[in-house]
Amino acid sequence: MSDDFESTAPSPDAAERNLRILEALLFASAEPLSAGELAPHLGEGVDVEGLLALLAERYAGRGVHLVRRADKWAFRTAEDLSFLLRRETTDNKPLSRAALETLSIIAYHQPATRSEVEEVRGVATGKGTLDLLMEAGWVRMRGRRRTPGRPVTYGTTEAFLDHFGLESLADLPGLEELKGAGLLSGRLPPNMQIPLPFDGPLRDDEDPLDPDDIEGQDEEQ
Amino acid sequence: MSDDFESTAPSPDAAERNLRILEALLFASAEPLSAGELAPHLGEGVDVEGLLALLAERYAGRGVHLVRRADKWAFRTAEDLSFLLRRETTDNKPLSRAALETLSIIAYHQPATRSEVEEVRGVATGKGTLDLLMEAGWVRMRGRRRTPGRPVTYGTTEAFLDHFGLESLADLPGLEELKGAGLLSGRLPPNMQIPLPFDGPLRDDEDPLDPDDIEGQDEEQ
Amino acid sequence: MTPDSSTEWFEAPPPPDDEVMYVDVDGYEGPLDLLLDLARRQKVDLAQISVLALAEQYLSFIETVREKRIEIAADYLVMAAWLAYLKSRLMVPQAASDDEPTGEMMAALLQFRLKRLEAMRRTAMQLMNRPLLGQRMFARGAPEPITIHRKALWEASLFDLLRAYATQRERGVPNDYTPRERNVWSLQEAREILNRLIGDNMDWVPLDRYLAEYLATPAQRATAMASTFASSLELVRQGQVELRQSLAFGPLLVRRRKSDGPQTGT
Repeated sequence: MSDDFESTAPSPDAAERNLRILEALLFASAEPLSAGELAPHLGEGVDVEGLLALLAERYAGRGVHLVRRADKWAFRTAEDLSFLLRRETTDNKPLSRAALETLSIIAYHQPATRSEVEEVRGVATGKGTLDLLMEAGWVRMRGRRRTPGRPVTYGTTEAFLDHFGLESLADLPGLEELKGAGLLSGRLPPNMQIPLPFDGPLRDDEDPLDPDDIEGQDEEQ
Repeated sequence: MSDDFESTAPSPDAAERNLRILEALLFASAEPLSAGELAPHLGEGVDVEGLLALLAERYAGRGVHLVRRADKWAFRTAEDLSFLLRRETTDNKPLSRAALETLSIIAYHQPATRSEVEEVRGVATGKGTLDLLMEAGWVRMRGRRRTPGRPVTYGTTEAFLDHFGLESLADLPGLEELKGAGLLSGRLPPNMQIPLPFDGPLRDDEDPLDPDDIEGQDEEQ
Repeated sequence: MTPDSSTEWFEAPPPPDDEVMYVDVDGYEGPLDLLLDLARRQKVDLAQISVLALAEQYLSFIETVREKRIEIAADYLVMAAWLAYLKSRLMVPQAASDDEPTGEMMAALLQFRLKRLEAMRRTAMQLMNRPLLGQRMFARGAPEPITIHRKALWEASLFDLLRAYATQRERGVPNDYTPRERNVWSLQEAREILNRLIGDNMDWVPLDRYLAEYLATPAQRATAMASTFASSLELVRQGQVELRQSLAFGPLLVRRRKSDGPQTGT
């Protein structure tokens, strides 16, 4: 195998070869893939992120784009061609208003507990609504808040970003505006630090989920 | 007549636009699409086949190819990269006692026929056991013994030596060493011998394999 | 924060005439929802609403509902109590020593909650208007799945191999076990032999001498000696023979006993 020659100094050929491999892997997968998942297929010490950025650039004007979803990448049809592809989504039941509001509150206020969601909506949230959002794969249990009762904290998933065409939570519509208006906080805090939605690892005030919690929500992980 | 020129020779922009549309449609479709199915999404009087051929050409060197299946078209991973979509998982399994015994007899008594193996083991050896050893790459068919029935002779491979850390068959311990290692009890008839195994070229009493034998055992060679 | 883009949300209970309130709690998702609807009827930015007017409208709405004996969730009554308190705080001047929240603070909190709920409804709408995957943006329609080839990696050590071979070779050794034929004299046999040998000999004769013929082979010696000795003791007990040994390990002498009884023997 002549791979040894190519690995150290990335020749243009090696870069092309790696781009082809990335193309093939990302095309083949319906789900976004992370640089970490892609790297093993390339040579040693290859700058995967750099190659992905290059590939995204190459596809920028095409009918199919390479898009980023959190730390993962996927090919998706270009947004401007959606008129061609818009499908009659007869089987897609639209989300109920309650579910939609709950999803939105979790997205903008995450990590959020159920009672925090209820506080914003001013009404009790049925267990069914959260279950439905978790089943859709858009909401996940993150951990448990370090407060009395140790309530479960909820957050959004990568599938949420993918479904709504967001690169990251920073792309949530109107985020800056909401932050400026102080509407992302739980309480009325005119001069306190306004939190931003956060879907990273557990925060200081969050504990990991109990083993019992995790059972049955593997799909979402 | 100038109108005709405009309509028949599409502007580069229009062609690019149509290529983008084809790209998106073919990418998103679950099934290969024919020119007829694609045409309605493009402008009037567009040469769909021509565009498809152009698109196929553009993807020719990429990780994904536009391929024709009968009269339909689809994106498919480039043939030479199909290995990317195969995962080899290796399960470590201990060799069964039967396989281990068969292997050891072949190792010491090679070239050995199946019936010779059975004679030493005192029990019939399933075809599966030999297949397994050949699949593992440790045993190969050497030739056919020049005796009635022309039974196949088996021997060990280089991979066998490699796996068991032997430089050659001469490293297989002899009678005295086996005794010394406590693997043989002292109560053995004085005339018992450990044969000298042989994995060199065919012996005088061996014929080459028949052409039919060789088929399907390329991995072992 | 202009509420123009989210009109659909508020069409659910169609805004009726301000004076004639629809009495329909089913159209609302909780008291905050109802309050938001009432606030929107003031047709001003939520920041400009009169909280006092809002509280009054809510309270009169609840009053109407109760007059008509319509079942209403406790939430609505809790909110009504809170708003009644808010109203009193707003109308009665604050006492200096009062450490309860001021009416203005309570009004600001209500405004905040209404604005936040409205904002969340708007963002939910905006999310749904994004190019949704599977509706306006598409993943690969025919993903090419990764096929997994299970390959067994067989494990065996050289030691396993050698032991397997050694065990088999041992097993293969023709293990012809012929148990040594041991000539054991039974006591019965020994007695018969002894009786025959001694016959009617009344002289002292060493026992060995009688047995000389039998003791020729070392294999038989031990058993012959043991059995005849035991038998001789038995014969002595029966009074048929006499034994004599003059010193330890000396020759054991035997003779027929003179007896009156019938003699056994062949």
